[in-house]
Amino acid sequence: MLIFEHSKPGRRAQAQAPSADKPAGIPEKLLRKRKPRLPEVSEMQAVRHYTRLSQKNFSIDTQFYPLGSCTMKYNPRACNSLAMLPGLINRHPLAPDTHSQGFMSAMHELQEILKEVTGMSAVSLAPMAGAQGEFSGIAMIRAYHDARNDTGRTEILVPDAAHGTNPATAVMCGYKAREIPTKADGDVDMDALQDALGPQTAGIMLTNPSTLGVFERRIKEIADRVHGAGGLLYYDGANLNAILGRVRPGDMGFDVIHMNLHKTFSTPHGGGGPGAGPVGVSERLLPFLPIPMVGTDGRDFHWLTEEQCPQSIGRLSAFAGNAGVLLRAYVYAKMLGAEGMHRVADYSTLNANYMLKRLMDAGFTAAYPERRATHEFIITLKKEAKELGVNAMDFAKRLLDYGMHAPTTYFPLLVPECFLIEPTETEARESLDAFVDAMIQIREEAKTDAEKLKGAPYSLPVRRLDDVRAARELDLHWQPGEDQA
Amino acid sequence: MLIFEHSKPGRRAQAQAPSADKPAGIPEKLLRKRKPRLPEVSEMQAVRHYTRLSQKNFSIDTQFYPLGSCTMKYNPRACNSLAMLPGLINRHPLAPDTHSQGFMSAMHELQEILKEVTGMSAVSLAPMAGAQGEFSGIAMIRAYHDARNDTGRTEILVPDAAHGTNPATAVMCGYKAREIPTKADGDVDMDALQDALGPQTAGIMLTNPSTLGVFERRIKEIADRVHGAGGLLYYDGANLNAILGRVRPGDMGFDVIHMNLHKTFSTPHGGGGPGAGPVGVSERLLPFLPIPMVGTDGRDFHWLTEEQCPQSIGRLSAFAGNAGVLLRAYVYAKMLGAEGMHRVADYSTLNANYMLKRLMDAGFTAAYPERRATHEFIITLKKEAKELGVNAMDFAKRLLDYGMHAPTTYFPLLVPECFLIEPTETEARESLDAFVDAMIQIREEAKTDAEKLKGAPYSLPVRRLDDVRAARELDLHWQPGEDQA
Amino acid sequence: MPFIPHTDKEVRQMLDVIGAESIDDLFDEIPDALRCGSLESLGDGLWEQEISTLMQEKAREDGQPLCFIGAGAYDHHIPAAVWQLATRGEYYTAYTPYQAEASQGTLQLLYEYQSMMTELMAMDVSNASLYDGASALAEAVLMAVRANRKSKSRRILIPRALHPHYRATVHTLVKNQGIELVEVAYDDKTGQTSLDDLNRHKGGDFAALVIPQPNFFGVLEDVDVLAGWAQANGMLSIAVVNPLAMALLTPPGEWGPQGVDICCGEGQPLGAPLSSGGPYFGFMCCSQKLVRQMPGRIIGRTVDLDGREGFALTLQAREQHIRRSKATSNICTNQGLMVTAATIHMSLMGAEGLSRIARRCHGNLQLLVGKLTGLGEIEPRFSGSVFHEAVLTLPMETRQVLRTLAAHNVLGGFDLATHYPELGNALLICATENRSGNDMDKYRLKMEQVLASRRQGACATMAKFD
Amino acid sequence: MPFIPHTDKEVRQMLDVIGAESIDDLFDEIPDALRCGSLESLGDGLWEQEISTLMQEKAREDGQPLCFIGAGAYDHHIPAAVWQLATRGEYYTAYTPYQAEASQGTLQLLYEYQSMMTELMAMDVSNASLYDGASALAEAVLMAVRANRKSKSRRILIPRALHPHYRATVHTLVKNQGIELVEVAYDDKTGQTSLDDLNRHKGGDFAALVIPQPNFFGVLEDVDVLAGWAQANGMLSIAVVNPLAMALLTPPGEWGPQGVDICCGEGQPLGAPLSSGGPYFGFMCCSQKLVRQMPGRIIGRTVDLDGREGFALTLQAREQHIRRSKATSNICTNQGLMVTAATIHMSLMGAEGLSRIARRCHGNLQLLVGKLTGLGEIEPRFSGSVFHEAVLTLPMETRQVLRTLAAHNVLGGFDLATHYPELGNALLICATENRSGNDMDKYRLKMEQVLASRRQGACATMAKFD
Ligand SMILES: Cc1ncc(COP(=O)(O)O)c(C=O)c1O
Ligand SMILES: Cc1ncc(COP(=O)(O)O)c(C=O)c1O
Repeated sequence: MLIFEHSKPGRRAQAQAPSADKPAGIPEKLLRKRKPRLPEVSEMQAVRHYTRLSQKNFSIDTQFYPLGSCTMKYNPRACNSLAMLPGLINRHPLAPDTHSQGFMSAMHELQEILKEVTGMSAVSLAPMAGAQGEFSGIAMIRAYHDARNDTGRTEILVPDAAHGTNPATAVMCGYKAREIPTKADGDVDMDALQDALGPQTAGIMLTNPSTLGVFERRIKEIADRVHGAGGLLYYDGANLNAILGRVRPGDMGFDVIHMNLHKTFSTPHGGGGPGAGPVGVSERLLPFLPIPMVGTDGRDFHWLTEEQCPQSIGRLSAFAGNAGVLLRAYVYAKMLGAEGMHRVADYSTLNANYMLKRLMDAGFTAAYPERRATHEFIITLKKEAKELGVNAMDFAKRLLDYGMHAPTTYFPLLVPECFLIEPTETEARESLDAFVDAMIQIREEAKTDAEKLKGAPYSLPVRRLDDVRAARELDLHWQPGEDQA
Repeated sequence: MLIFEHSKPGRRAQAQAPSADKPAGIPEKLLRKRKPRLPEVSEMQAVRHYTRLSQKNFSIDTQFYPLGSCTMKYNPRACNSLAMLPGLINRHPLAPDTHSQGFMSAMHELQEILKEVTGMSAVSLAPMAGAQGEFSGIAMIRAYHDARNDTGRTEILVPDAAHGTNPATAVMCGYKAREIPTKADGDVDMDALQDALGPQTAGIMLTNPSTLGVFERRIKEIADRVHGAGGLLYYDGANLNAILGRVRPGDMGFDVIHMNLHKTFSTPHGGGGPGAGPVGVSERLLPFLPIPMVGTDGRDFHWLTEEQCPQSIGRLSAFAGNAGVLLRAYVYAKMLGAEGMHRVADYSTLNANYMLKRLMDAGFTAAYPERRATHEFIITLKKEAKELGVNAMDFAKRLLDYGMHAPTTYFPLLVPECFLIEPTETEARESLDAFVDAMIQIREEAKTDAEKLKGAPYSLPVRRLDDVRAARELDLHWQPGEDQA
Repeated sequence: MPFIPHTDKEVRQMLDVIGAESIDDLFDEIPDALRCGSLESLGDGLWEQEISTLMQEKAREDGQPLCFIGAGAYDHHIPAAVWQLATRGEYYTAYTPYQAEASQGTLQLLYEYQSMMTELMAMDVSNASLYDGASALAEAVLMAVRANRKSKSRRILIPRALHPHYRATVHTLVKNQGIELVEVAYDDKTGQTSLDDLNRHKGGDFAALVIPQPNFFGVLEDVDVLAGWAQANGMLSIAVVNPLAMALLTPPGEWGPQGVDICCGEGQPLGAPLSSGGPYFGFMCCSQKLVRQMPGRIIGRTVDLDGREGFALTLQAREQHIRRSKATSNICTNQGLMVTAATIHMSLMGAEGLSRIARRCHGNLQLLVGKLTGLGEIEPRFSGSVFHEAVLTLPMETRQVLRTLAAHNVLGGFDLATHYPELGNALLICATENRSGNDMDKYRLKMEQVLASRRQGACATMAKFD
Repeated sequence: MPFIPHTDKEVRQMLDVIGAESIDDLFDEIPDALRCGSLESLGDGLWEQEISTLMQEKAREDGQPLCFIGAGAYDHHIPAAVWQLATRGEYYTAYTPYQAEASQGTLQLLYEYQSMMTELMAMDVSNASLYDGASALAEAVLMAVRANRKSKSRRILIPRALHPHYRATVHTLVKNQGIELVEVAYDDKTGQTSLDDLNRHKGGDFAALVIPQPNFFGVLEDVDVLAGWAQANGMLSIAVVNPLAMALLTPPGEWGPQGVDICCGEGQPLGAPLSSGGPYFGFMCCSQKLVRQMPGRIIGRTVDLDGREGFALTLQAREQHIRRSKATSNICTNQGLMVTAATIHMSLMGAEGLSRIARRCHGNLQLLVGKLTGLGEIEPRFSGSVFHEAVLTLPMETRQVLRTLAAHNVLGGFDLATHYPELGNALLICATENRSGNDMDKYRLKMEQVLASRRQGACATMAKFD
């Protein structure tokens, strides 16, 4: 039932707005004639509706959620409450420095922490999600070439396994995205890379470990070759969780990186954001960082804007990015400290390798059986699809009936019937075992009753939804009058 | 699955306690040898466990909850957040007056508000729930008689319809509880009352409207007679919601009352408390009020304790009662104001009478068909039990399948197969209609398949539970070792 | 009309169904003479923004001082998860789980709570909460009087070293049943309950002996001896303990030759904020044989029609809603939500976490005592070993010291003058894990200034310092 | 190791299953030369109590001043229910609803959000959020360039009276695709976008005209004329509006002869706290015919295998995870939680509630302008009618005034000197419903003192006043 269907004309949540005068001084013709048909419900009706709706979600707080590439780890509750302290939550973004030292000191320290864990020379917290971090990074690469009057560079190289945001970002920055194939062992095809490199190469976008869940071993060589061709290296930080305290993008030779704080730094995913995608750069890209940033004279903190950073690629949002998300990441980082940071990579990697081994032992097919898993790994259900007639989607939907969120399916695109599985470090072994057991069980079900599997899920608020109809018979909002029907 | 079953030796929620030194200066023999086997779980495991557990509850925020006598109305969310403001939640109960004026001013104003709505001369906020309010009230009656050296009064009169706390309270105060029968029209049997009154009568406990959901019309006469016999009148305020702004206990002739703030003033029931049961008194009981109370010199506020109130029945708790609950009630009262208070009674009464009429029209039997409903009312399923073989419990359990909490069943005891139904003012008409429709539907189900009804509920986490076994084969806590089983 | 969903149209329709003209008609059974006026002194309702502003002002007014008062309510850190979970609507807005099938969340949680408390106290059974520590002790006293078949007495031995507010509360709640509280003195040197004084009652008929651990002075009692003494003298023993301390100290179930009969106390240190003294919760555990004398809700594990595990209220025949005047207590609504918080709190802390916090508090106390006695004119009052709180003797009137400290936003402790005038200038102090080294240094500094200005005979000028 | 559940025993067992000696072994594919050190500059982790203290200190440090700054971020009252619900774990810790069946909560909520936004804006369709208002405008510009088949131009007309940070953001985000922003001046008298200046571009090839309502000065644009002008000149029109204002003002879907093509803006006034500028959310609506050019998530209603209603992501072929380099945008993670809050916020407020808040803010602005101009030396800068914000001219340097006010904990408004030096001593002020009459009086008083001390040529001594 939609909230609109609880609505009755004249009903109101009256605790929430006192009467008010007619607006003075506004010409009649600018005033709205017909009220928007927003729901008219009592406060309790809204509370009940949205409480019950919430219960229809899977979430980290209720289920194992091994969605590959998304790092669905525990979101500490303290990060939420501390970022919402009255003094922080009421601070106006344009408050003067005199009334911002507390907030700015945290932001400055976060910049320093992120520099340290990534091995970069400077960090801007401005980007509001990973994709905007990517944008900033590629825009900086462009600004760098432009500043050197090196204007013939029109291509960004992107491995075929890359996340969709990578090629889309390249295009948003006015580049052509050129795909580089992957070898059977999961590493980049060096010959193809060499062929692709040239004076038209502006740079390459990589994540390491890659979205295939393996560590790109020849990263140094790739860096040398790309640099050799005059291109720069961009690091997609979505997979930083795998390497915290083990290896740093800066040390691998990357010139610019973004981080997904909603992944590695455990800020909540919120049903689709908000995130935060700070960018870090090596020395040579420093002048181009997006503004605003926080600077310090060693005692007080101040904003760095256009004035101090005339070569900056500029501003990415009306204010200073997703500050509340940054505060959550700050709290998280402070709770972890050096040792905790290190352990993130250790235990997320342990969990992934354990799951991979157990699945392989149970007869499932690893996409890269010769490789170590990193914090995530891929299995391909190609064999099951062929032999049993149930595909990765069927497995995914049936897992929901077992009370677990499905892994990422059908991404990366180059692995057929693919499950990208990321358990994260905060899951206990019991969850991992339960997942493997469910997979085995589902395969048994497929053997006896494949049709049944294709009907899954059965125990959720709805059964499998008709996506085709959703896209063909577009129904994108409630129509007034429906509640009367 | 119990939280203990998620436990693993050595696992900890490490964000929550740093290491600490061995305790110095405590003799070894006083130190604990074996650690208690509390759960050892990660923070996420606890969060997930208790989030999922919560989803197994019906609550006001998720379901219609017409539990008679309990006033399960909407609990405004602002009451919660404002009572938990850092400055309020961190105040130590023994902080000096210099650091308590904000808190005390709210408590003082709440005392004044409660005086006004009840028509009493003074109020103490000390009692921690209705039953403790009852205790205070009867103890004050006793103190009053004692102070006058009127020591032969040994009985408290209690109508047979009274809540169980009433007779239990009388006994806790050293009295004998004597039952007074109710007439067929729901009013107290005046003849029986007259017979029971005498020099042994210390007082009478009444609630008006009574737990039968009808207004005791001859209340003035009752008051006169009890007073005539030298007894005092105690008002059980559990049903105050019905009469706010319409009639006041003080005006009806009551000498002492308690209020259930978790009912009338909408503080949350919390799965069984905490509540608050302030008491109000007429002039003559004023010296006996429980301490502490808040007094004022017109400018500053101070505590009234033993010193200022030498005749007080004394202290009921270590500090000043359930202060956080009182703050919630204060916020609620301030949001309602005079008009809002009045409307509570109006609309709760409207809702009850509407439901009663619709149920009667649908052929259900009202316990007091000739009477107005107050904020609640009773139907008896005697006929259905006889004709269809399904009793009130079966209806109740089946209602759960329809997504509604059951009304209060089998109370008051004098009505057979009884449903005490209290919709409250915050429910929209749709809920009331849905309930009536469900009742009709269930009766139809009973006609076609009574056995099925006896198996209800079907859609909840468990089916009907074996209470007898629970009491016979006592299993009152988890046993270490179970998780290994 | 806040929180009321009715539209005018609906009201008319509903009145039509009822067959009434107006809402006023629905009140026609109320005699005219009794109708009241419009409650106008209550004024207009505030909308949420206004009440928010008002409450923020009140909160600000109380100034968030630096607090070294304990005395039965302790400023512990509560993990953020605790209240974010406990205030979920499904816990916050449910009631007593009368319909078990629709309340498995609360019921299972309460069963887990009972399990945790029996573990922590090393007792057989636990109930699901009473109002607070003081009233829980009153219930324990009533229970002991009912349960002690050996004794015909309605007298209880209660140490003077027990929290004075607890003694007052018990008195209020039991006196009407003719129960008498007989005070046992404390040893002026150690601060422990005096065995000499206790022995004066040897052979007397008492229903029970109350044993605090630690006692109000923070002093640790020799609980084995006291529990043994009670047993030897035909009395039940009632422990009153700080539950956090039990992560560190021998639990009541292991005191003396066979543990105490009843134990109870204040649950506040397990996840309840200070909140001006409440809501907290009282806990109570007892030995198996006393379970049917226990007041309050008890949850049992059972099975459903399909044999699946489930939880329900049990032993309800003890309770007022079944047994009415013969119930073990009149308690009905108890402190469910606080128990919800406590259960989550204990799950997050575990035994090791609670023990660490207990040790940290204890360490802080020792630090603080060291800092203050280091000033030279302040002495520990008692020689008995303490946990978490201690009594100091000051060289001047405690009230005066506290008032000056408070003017500097430091709440220096609890003045014992009212309840223990015999102790002279005595001050009860406490420093939980929430007090940092800096906090304690600030206290020390302010105290130093108080003492200095006293030496200069100029205490009144103190307010100028900073 | 916070948040890691592994016991030592489990680690050993898991390594055994893997067949590795140690966790270090699992990293053996990382070339030795690349391994990094121990991140030691990060220091030890804090436990929750310590970080709580630290954050409280930082929060306190910023002093909660009395704020009269608007300039794109507004201090509105947010009903307590909003964030108590939005932070429920099921919303807070879920991700983008890729598995629709397991995400019906979020999906239905987003569908409801889309329904509310199309109603509020009177537009055909809405997406499910973009990052913020400024970046949403950039997306709208890119969309217009893609969508305007009539125009071959990559030029956009953008008013100087639009928020300067929006203009800067759009520039950053579109310049690399060769899109040019051409500024349209404002009328120095009215503060409205200048029709004269606009008419200079008549006949020029532009993809779109951006129309703010109200504009950055709080001034109301003649939106019918502007939207009509755009249409007449073959441009798409892009509205940038304050969503709260739309409860009161004519919505973009009704501007000019047939409404705008795209509308977007900052969602913050719908339930997002100020929070130092984010997270907020950008909203975007468009006409039906442009839906396939829209960036961001879109939710559709559909049916399941049993014909039951359900909700799912739809039109994904626009998005990067399907279309990669040909996607309408690179956006992936957006601002879901803020939209959750906004949806609950709008449900609680309803159209009437939003309209009342809008009127109250507007009334407060007028009060404040009256109080300040009543001081005699302060004038409104523009003659155009305003909503909710206004520009004043001061008799002295704005920066100086603001600094002195700030020393008294009053944030007096936004200084226009940097972005609009041509306006002289101009100040943009705002007074939402959260500012009381007392607050405004305090502002007036402090301003009076600033002006007085200026007259005495003694501005420096101002800090002494109170
Ligand atoms: C590998 C990879 N790169 C980039 C992104 C984009 O990050 P965001 O969703 O924060 O824009 C993601 C996230 O989904 C990702 O998994
Ligand atoms: C009529 C009546 N009286 C008294 C009480 C006792 O109130 P409490 O549960 O707050 O102790 C109740 C509540 O259950 C009740 O309904």
